[in-house]
Order: sequence, then structure tokens, then C-alpha cells
Amino acid sequence: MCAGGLADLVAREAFTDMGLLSTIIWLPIAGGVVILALGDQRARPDRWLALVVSVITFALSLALWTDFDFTSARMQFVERLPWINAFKVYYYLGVDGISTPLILLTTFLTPMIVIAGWEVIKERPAQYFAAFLILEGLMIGTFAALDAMLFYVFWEAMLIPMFIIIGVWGGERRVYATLKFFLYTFLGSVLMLVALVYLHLQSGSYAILDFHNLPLTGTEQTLIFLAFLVAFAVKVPMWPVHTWLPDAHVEAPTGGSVILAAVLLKMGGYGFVRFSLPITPDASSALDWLLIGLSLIAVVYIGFVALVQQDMKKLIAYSSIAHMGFVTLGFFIVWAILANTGMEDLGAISMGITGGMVQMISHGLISGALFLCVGVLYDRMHSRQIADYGGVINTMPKFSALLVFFALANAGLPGTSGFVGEFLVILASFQASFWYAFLAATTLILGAAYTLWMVKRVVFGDIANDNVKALHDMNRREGLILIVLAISVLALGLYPAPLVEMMEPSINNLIAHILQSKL
Amino acid sequence: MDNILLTIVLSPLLAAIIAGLAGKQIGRKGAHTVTILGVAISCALSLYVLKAQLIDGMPVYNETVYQWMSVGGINMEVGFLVDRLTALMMSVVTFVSLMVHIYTIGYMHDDPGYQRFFSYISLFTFSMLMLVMSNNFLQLFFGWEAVGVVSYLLIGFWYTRPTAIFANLKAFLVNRVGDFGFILGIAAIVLYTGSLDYFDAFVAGADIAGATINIVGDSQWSLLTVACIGLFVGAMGKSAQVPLHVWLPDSMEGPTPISALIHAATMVTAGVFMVARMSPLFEFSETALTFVLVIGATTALFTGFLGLVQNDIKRVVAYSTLSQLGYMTVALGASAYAAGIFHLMTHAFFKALLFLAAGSVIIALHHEQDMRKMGGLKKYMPITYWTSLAGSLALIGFPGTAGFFSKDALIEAVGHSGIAGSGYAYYCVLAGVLITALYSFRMFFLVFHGKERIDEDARHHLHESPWVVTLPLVMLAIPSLIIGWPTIGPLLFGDFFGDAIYVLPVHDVLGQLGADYHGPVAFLQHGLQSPVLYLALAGVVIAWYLYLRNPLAAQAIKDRFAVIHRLLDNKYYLDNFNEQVIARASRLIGMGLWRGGDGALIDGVLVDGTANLIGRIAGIVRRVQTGYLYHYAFAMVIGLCVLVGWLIW
Amino acid sequence: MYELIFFGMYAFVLVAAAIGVIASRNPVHSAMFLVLAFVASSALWLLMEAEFLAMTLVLVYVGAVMVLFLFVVMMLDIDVKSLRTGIMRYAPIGIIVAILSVAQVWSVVWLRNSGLPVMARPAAAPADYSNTKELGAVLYTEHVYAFELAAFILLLAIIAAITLTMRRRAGLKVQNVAEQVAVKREDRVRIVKMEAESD
Amino acid sequence: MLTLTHFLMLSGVLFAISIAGIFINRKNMILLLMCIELLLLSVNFNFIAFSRYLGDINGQVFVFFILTVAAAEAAIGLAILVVLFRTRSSINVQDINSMKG
Repeated sequence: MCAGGLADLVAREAFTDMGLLSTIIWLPIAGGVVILALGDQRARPDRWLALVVSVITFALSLALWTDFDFTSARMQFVERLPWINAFKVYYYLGVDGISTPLILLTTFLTPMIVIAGWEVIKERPAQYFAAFLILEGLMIGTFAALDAMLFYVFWEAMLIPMFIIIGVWGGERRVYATLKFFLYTFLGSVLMLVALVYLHLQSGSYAILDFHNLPLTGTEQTLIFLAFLVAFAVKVPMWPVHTWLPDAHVEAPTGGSVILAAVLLKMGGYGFVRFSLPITPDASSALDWLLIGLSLIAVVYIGFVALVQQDMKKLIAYSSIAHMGFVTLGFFIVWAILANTGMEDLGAISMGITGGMVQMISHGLISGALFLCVGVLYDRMHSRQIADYGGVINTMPKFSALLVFFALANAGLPGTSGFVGEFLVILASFQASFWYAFLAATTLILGAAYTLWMVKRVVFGDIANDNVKALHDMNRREGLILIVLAISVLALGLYPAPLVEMMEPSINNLIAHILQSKL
Repeated sequence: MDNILLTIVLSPLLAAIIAGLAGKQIGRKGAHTVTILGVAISCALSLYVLKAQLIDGMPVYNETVYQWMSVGGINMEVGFLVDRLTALMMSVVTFVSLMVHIYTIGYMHDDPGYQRFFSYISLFTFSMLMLVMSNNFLQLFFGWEAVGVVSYLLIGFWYTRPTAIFANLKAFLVNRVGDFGFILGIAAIVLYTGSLDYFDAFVAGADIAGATINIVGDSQWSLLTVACIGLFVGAMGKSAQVPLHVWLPDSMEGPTPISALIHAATMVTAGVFMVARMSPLFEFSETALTFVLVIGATTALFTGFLGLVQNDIKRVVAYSTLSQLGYMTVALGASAYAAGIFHLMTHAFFKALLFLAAGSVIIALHHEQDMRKMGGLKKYMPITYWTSLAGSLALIGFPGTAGFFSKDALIEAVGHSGIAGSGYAYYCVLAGVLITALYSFRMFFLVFHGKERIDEDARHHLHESPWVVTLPLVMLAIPSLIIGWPTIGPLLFGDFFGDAIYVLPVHDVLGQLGADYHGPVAFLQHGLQSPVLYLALAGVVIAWYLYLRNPLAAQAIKDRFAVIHRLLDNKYYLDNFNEQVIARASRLIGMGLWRGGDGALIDGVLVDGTANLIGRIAGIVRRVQTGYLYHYAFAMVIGLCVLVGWLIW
Repeated sequence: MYELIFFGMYAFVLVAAAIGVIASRNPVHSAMFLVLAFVASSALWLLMEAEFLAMTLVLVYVGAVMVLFLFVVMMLDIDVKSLRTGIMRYAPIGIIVAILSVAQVWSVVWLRNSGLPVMARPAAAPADYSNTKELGAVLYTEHVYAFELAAFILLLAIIAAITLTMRRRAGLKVQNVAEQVAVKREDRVRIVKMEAESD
Repeated sequence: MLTLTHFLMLSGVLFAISIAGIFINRKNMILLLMCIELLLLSVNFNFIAFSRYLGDINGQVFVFFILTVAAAEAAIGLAILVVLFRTRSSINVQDINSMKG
């Protein structure tokens, strides 16, 4: 693969019509608008409509997988229409092996969230479902956008429904949480906008693929890299800009937490592979110590912090941060591996980046499932405090079995998807340095400690109080979503090959690209 | 062969799934029928594979079942490697598992979690088979963790007991510490070979020994030593070696059948098996072997001491398991891998037997585990008594029993070893023999002989256990007694393991012993002259004197050496250390980082600090903003004037 | 020359009226002064041959807007006294700013007469010249979008003014036309089944 | 000779007077509105004068639009005034201080 390859990946002249990607972006948004227009009615057409729309979207998005060319690193399903001619902004969509899994994750989880909110949301349900559908469309748009402006629009627009979801259906301190969430993410993305505009001025285009081939000096790269870093690090979130996440999670309604952990955090990781690495490879190389350091801090520091959380949602939120540390570690270990092995050990590099990507998908499923589990408990007890529970297994055996399963998956049990990414990243980081791997591997202990300690206190033991005694096991609706998630976690853990194969050409192409200095 | 191996692995899994998910539908009978059937198929086929390996001369089977994934040119696969070592392990695992399945019908018959239990133990059998049959590190790790998880679930089987759920968390976490080393060991091997396959690593064993890795400062460590120690740390976790042994005694909170199956016969020996499997790697690292030897010897002796002061019948057996695992590890460290495996096999039989016998006693006494409330059970439970005797004799290495052959050979091998630390190890294992005999027969005498100290109402119901309990006892007693005779020759000195175990000629202690080996009878005669037997007999006699003949003496000794007794009673304060220091420190660190780092520093200073700063500045600036419209209008007008004035100046 | 005299006259009236607007104690007087100011300006605009706008000013402002002002002023029971307290507090600044701004304008147009005073006075338009027509010609062609927009703004202003001031008083009897139209038979007539009386 | 300067000065004076009016009648909202009308009038003067002296009719078009907007503004302003008076029985600007932090 020639290094200048990315730009050639798409036939630039082709102005294609709206296609599959547009459909799965705009269908949920249109559905959301219709639901908003219908409003709350006694017959509750809103949730049925939301379910139908989200399921259709998921079914359509499956075509991304079935029709995907597994051998090519090119952008596929490309759509390109002029949008704002004066600034050469295009409505330019396309996916490759990196974005497709994330889109599928999004479309897969949205029906789950709709079902999870089925009876639970009593207040303004139509607006709730509409917010999630619109959010879904925007998230898909973010992953599919190949034009930087379009990307930025989707990226920022996503904040609005999320802001509303936390702010309207959130818990007691929701105003504080939403404000923190909004300011943190907005601060980051404004710097990204500056970087994007600068890149536009340099390249005369807003196409992300053009940015990839834009030659930049070292200083330019460093500044752009730092601007991107702030934006993406907040989203991931990396230490020390992570403190919005626990608050946002705790206050968000269940569906909001799920989507936040499962998809929104992935935006940061996606941004690193789509923007930071290929656009500023030399700066990434020069500053990789920073990213590796922050990632390892996330793994160890946050692991300890998660250990002492009293609030289940907070605990899972902190564990998300630790797991996302693996993602960034996998992405930025590249140069350390090269420096250590001294040879172009592309295998290990590929393991790191693939591990990071798989970790994102897997974490999306597992953390989503864990938040849904907490939601199931919260709907019954209206408490997230671990201390209020104990011996749940006595009254909710089926639910407990699933919760234990997801907890083990969260602790990286082999055979579940949680293991795949961690394993690959640990293997890759050992290639860079013993100590990187050593610190990363502490997650085996810490992850098991905080997750299972929580499980012990919540699930096991004798019935702790009368509230627990009054619990009833999960109903069919809750069972359905958790079982579907459990199956997918298991499937991905036992047979990750299809996912990896889908990503492989794109990742190889990315590696070839980032190893080529732009200086 | 593919189908046979797949059937061996999958039939317990299938049974576990059926019993686990459809437990309610198929009922108790259905659950135990289906799981026993699954394991029985597995066992029969495993024996068939063993026969094919031994008699029909089947070549080593090494095939991939499916490709898990392939990343960066590294193939990650699920596959089977079946040679004689594997076949032996498979047979032992499935046989003990089958016995435990049958035994469970009796032991758990009034437990509400009956189906769940069968599902778990079948799942365990599956996991253990995956572990031993693996042909690559990935699958090894999978099996490694999977058995850990099932063990976690089973220790916490009675989830309402606080001690049980404490123990299972502890077991999982301590095992995770081991896995932490294990995965680093795997990563070290991948670093060099770029492959997860066993054979790629084995072939490169000698080369890896030459490679170095930079760990502290500029000092270059041998990569192989790092890898082997890493792998062995994993084994320390799983096989409960000092200091990661702390979980095993607590794991006795689980039901007795799993203590027999998992925490005596199979899972805890996974580490021993793994090191034997990795012999082509360990052989090239003297440092690692010494490490193994010292850890094993320490475990063998010092956990044995702890068995002396325990009053819980299962805990005594548990400590004896720890001690015996130490023996096996010592054998590995002395490069006598075959002896380690041999002891693993005999131990699997007699220790499973002892656990099941203990379980038999426990159910007969309605879940009473304290030995001080037993005694004189001989007349009530004859089958249990005799089988226990068989097990205990095998454990102490009474001449002719299975334990005798394996332990004697093992000790001899250590005595001949030239690896650094073998002197220490030799004295440890010799002393261990005495201790083993002492605590084994202390337990035996306390339970079956002497005064009856049983509760009155328990005595009325006291009777021998049903046949489903006693049948496995008998079935296990037979190999415990005799399996040594036919197997010692081929296993230790013959060519049983073929290429599966690789020993450098320099380290080949078994080869040296083999030169003097002239059949089991001669070995027996030789054994009669060694100190081992007399140490064991001395132990039995001391136990007899202290606990039957003159119980006051035991009390006197206890009082005399109160400090030591307290030390032993508190398990060398290791648990206290873990709980008070490590666990508490972790929580304190977490609390400190959370409150201090996240709360005070990041949120307090950076986030809210910024907000407060802005707020404070705004507080000053806002005085300008009176809120009166006309002030704004004035400002505008005056500003306009100034602006125009500046423009026309 | 006449123009200059007229200009001086009307300018005097305008300035005097403007001062009257800001200085009179009674808002009604202010409004009346404002009317006067508008009329005077209208006359001045005529001097500049902006006939259409001059007429519009009289019609729209004097006729409509100022009447509106007067209505409001008279309808509301305004406590003028309190509004006039402290009136002189800001007067000095106001006067200084006013003088300053006059000085600035003066300095621009008079002192630094950057060619403006010498700008030739355009010749008077011929008799058949129609200011209205000229204005219409550009208004409906070049500025038609803006014109439409202005119309829209006016509409908006109407709606806004109405919605702001409209209120439903309790106890007011009003017709609900929609309800009247939508009425169904069942709401009004109740058919009661009764036994027929025998006699 | 009637020159542009005359008109510009006149409009400047008018502007100054209305500004002074804003300062003086700062509390009376109706007068404030009237002053704004005066301000706009002075601006219109400028537009018409320039339109006349530069021979560009567009200046008058501008005035036309300003008149439109001013009328709309007056209408809405008065409406707000009425509403305000209803709720507070006062049109004192000093009472409208909810913007005060």
C-alpha cells in the first residue's frame, strides 16, 4: 500500500446519490421528528414507532456488513454531494473497516435502549424516544462523515440530544452533570474546530482523506495534534479530563448511560484513528509518551478509584475509563514498539491498534449491558448505592446470573469479548516495554477486584433488607435485551475473527500511512 | 480423531448447558443423568485416546479446530494437542470428574441448587479439558481462566454464606494475581517467537534463552527467565504455591465434591501440568527452575505445618493438598517433570478419595466439619473408614500404595538434583514427609478413633452413606492403592511421555534414577531402606501417641509452644497481611486518588477552580452591570461618542 | 434664498419641538411636541424633494404612530411625578454628551469640510418628475426582497403587539365559534324514553 | 445657499437633543421611546440629504425601510409597555431590574 494511498481510495470525481448511509442516518432522525410531532398519546404510538424505526435501521445497517468488501481498505458506500460550495464543503459519507463496526454497534444498541425504556420512562416518553432516535442518526453520521465540516456538525449536534437526555430525564444533580458534560466536551471540540479550519486553509479542502496526505511541519503537527488531543481525550475520556463521565453517568437515565458509555466514548477513540494518527503522525510519534502515560494512569489510577466507589453507576463509569485506557494505549503504542523491537514489527503494531478497536466494540456491549443491569435494579429499588443491596440473587436469580456474566466479561474473562482487546493490547505493549505490559496487566487484578467486589456486595449473600426481599426477577422485556447482549458478548469472545477481518485492511493501511513521516 | 476429541470436549459442555439452562424443565434426575452421561462419554473416549496413544502408537495429534482470529500475522487459534501427557491428564480429569458426578447425587441430594451444581461441574470438566488439550497459549489461557471462573462460582455456590462469598472473591483475585504473571509470560514468548503456538515456542526454546530484555535500568534479563517466571507465577496462583496459596484453604467453603474435583484433583494441578508441558522452555532457564524449586519446597513444608493445627476436617485435607502440590512443584523444579506428573496422578486419586471421604463424614454428621465433634466413627461408617485409611496411607507414602511410589521417586529425584536450591528443597520435602504423616493420621484418629464426641441427636441418625457416595470412594480407593505398581516403570523411567516432556541431559535426574531401577518390587525394597518410610512411620506413631494414647500431651505441647501455635493458627499471619495491608492499602489508595486526585485536584482545582475563578472575576465585573436599561443605553451612547471622536481625531 | 429662510424657520421649529419633547413635564405634551417635530421634518424633507417620504412621515407617523403614543400615554395612569424625580442627576452628562456629539458632527462637516459644502447643489427636478414613481421603480425591482421582508416585519409586529397585549379576563362572556360549529346533536338534545301515559 | 452641511448639522443637533433626552428622561419609558423616534428621524435626515445631494434614490429607499421598522418597533415597544404597566403599574425603568445580577 503506497503511503499516499488514502486519498486515492475514493474516486474523487464521483458525485454519487444518497444511498444506504444516508438512509440509516436520516431514517432515525426522521423517525424522531415524527415521534416528536405525534407527541405523547395514550395509545403510546411513540415507543412502537421508535422500536420499528430503530429495528429497521439496524436491519438496513446489516447491509453494511453483508455487502462490505472485506479485502479492501477503500472507503465504501461512498456518497458525495456538494453542500456549501463557497467553502468546498461536501456532504461526503463513506465507511471503512474502522467505522463500520462502530456504526453497527450503534444501530445494534439503539433498539435495546428503546426496549429498555419501554415502560420505565413515564415522563414525556415521546420526547425521550425521539431524542434517542435523533441521537442515533447523528452518531452514525459522525462515524460515516468523510468531510471534516460534516463531521464537526454531527459531532456537535450529538451533544444536544445527549444534553437533553441527561438534563430532562436525569437524576437529582442533573443540572450540574449536564453542565459539566457540556462544557468539557464543548471546550474540547472548539479546539478541534480550530484545527480543522487550519487544515482546510492549508489543503483547500474539507475532505478528511485530503488532510491525511497534507504535508505539515513539525510545529504545525504538534499544535494540531494537541488541539485534537483535547477534543478526543475529553470524549474518551482520558485522565485527567475524565471527571465529567462519572457525574454524567450517575445522573443520566439508563438509556443515556448506555449510549454514553457504549457509543459516545468511542467517538474519542475513533477520532484518534481517523484524525490524530494519520494527520499528524510525526507529532503522534513525538508525543506518544504522553498518551501512553495517560493511558496507563487511566488503567491503574482509575482502577484503584473504581475499587472504592459506593455507587454502582459510578463504579461502572470508572471502569469504562480504565477500559478506554486500553484503547488509547493500543493506538499509541506503535512507536514504542518500533523503538524497542528495532524492526518494522507491523504484526505487533497491528495487534495494538486492532486490540484497541476490538476493545471499543466490546466495551460498548459490556458496559452497555452493565448499565442496563443497574437500570433494572434501579427501576425496582430507586437506589444505585451498593450498600442498599445484598443478596439480590435470592430474589432475582436469572438477573443475577446475567449480571455475574457481564461482570466477568467486564473483568476480561476469556471467552467473552472483554478479553480479546485486553489480551491483544497487553501482548502488543509487551513488545514495547515490559513495564507498559506490567502496568496494563494490572487490570487483570484491579478489574476483577472492583467488578467482582461489587457483585459480591450486590448479588451474593443473604437478603440484606426488606426492599431486596420484595424484588421480583426481571421480566421478559428486560430478559430479552440482556440475553441478546450476553449472546453477542459471548459470540464476539468466542469468534472475533469476522470483526478483525473487517478491520484488518483498513488498519494495515492506517499503519502504512502513519509510519510514513510527513516531514 | 477430530470427532472423538471434539466429542470429549463438547459433551460435558453440552450437558452443562442443558442442565444449566433447562434445569427446571428436566428436573433433578434429568440434570444428573445428562451430565453424568456427558462426562461418562468423555471419560470413555479419553481412555480410548489414552489406549490409542499407549498401545496403538497413535502419533501426536496437533490440529487446529478453528481460527479464533488472526492479527498482524499472528494466528490465534483453538486447537488440540494430544500426546501421551495430554491423554493421561484427560483420563485423570474425566475419571475423577465422573466419580465426583456420581458422588454428588448423594452429597447434594437435598440442595435446592442441584441442577446448577451439576451444570457447574460439567462446565468445569469442559474447561479443564480445554486447558489440558490446548496446543497454544491462547487456549491455555482460556482454559486457565475458565476453570478459575467455575471455581469462583462453585466456591460461592452457597451464596448466602458470607464466608463462601468472601472465599470465592479471594480465590478469584489471588488467581488473578497469578494470571497477571501468566499473561506477561505469554507476552514474553510472543515477543520472541511472534506466535502463540506451543511448538513454535518449544523449537525456539534454546534461542529464547539467549535473548535478553531490559527491565530495570540497563540490566539485561534473560527473556526466557522472565517468560518462565511469569508463567510460573500463573502456576503459583492456580496451583496455590506460597505466597499465593491463601485462597485454597478458604475455598473449602464450597461443597465437598468440588473440593475433591477442583481443589484437589484437577484444577490446582493445572499449574503443575502447565510447567511440565512447558518443560522445553523451563529446561533452558536455570534461574526459573531454581525459583520453582524453592517456591515448591517452601510450600511443601510450611503449608504442611498449618495442617497440624486445623480442626476443620476439610481444611486439614486442603492444607495437605497444598503441601502435596508443593511436592509436585519441587519435582518440576528438579526437572523431574515425569515425577511431578506421576505424583499429580496418584494424588488426584487419593486426594479426591480423602475429600470425598471427608464429605461422606460431613453429610453423615449433617454438615458438621469440626473434628473435635467427631471421633469413633469407625463402627458407624465402615466403608468410609477403610477407604479413608487407604487414602491416608497413600498420602503418607506407605510402601506399596500409589503415593509411596510417586513420593519416593520424587524425593529421590530431588536428592539427585544439582540445581541451585535443591539442598534446601530436599530437606524440606523430607521434613514434609513427617509432617504429612502427622497431620494425616491426626485427622484419621480424631475422626474415626478415640472417644465419640458427637452431638446426641446427630448420633441417632448416624449411618453409612448411600451407595452413590460409597461407590466413588471404593472406585477411587482401588487406584489409590495399586495404580503405582503398573505405572511407575513406564511413567518415570520408561518412554511413556516421549517427546511431550523435554529434559536437558544435565538435568535428567530421573534418568540417573532409572539406571538403578529394576521394577516396582525392587523399588519397594529400596524404599524400605530409605529414611522416607521411617519418617512417615514416625509421624504416624507420634500422631497415635498424641491424639489417641495421650491427648493431654498434645495440649501440653500446644501450651509449651504457644507462640508457634499462634503463628500457625493464624497461618503465618499471611491472611491478616493480605487483608490488613494489601486490601486496605488498595482501598486507601483508591480513596486517596478518588477524593484527593479526582475530587480535590481535578474537580476541585482544575474544573471547579476554573469555574470559581471565572465566577469571582464575574462577581467583580458584574457590578458594572447594574441591570438598569438606561445605564446600558448611556454606555452605548458614550461609547459611540468616544469611537467617533477617536475616528475623526 | 427663500429656501434658506424656509430651512431656517423649519429647522428652528424642529429643534424647538425636539427640546420640547425631552423637556416637557407632561408626556402628553411631549407627544404633541413630537408631532410638531415630525411635521417640521416633513416640511424640511419637502425642501429636499423627497415628497413621498414627507407625506409618508405625516401619514404614518403623525397619523398612526403618534396617535398610538397618545393613546397609550393617555390610557395609562402614569405617575409622572415619580418619573421626574432625579431628572437632573444625569442631565449634565447628557448635555455634555450632546454637546460633544454636536461638536463631533460639526468638526466633521464644517471644520474639516472634506468637500461637502462645495458639493454642487443639484438642479431642481423637472415638473413632471415624480418622486413616488422613482422610488417605486427601485423599490419593486431592486429591493423587492427587502420590501417583502419589511411587509413581513410589519405583520410580525401586528401579531406580536396583539399577542402581547391580549388577555382573557375571568368572567368575560365570549363566544367560542369553533365549539359552536363542532357541536353534536347528543350534546344538546337528550331523548328520553318514557312510558306513554295512559290517559 | 442651502447646502448639505445645513442638513447634516441639523440632523446632528437633533441627534444630540435626543441623546440628551435619553439621559434626562432615563426613567420614563414612553419618553425613551419617543427619543428613539427622534434619533431615527435624525438618521433619516442624513439619508435623505445624501440621497438628494448625491442623486441616489436608494437613500430614500433606506429611509422607507427605516420608517417601516421604526413603526413596527414603536408598536411592539408600546405593547410591551402596556403589558409592563399592567403587571407592575409603573413604567419606571428603574423597576425593570431583573437583569441586575
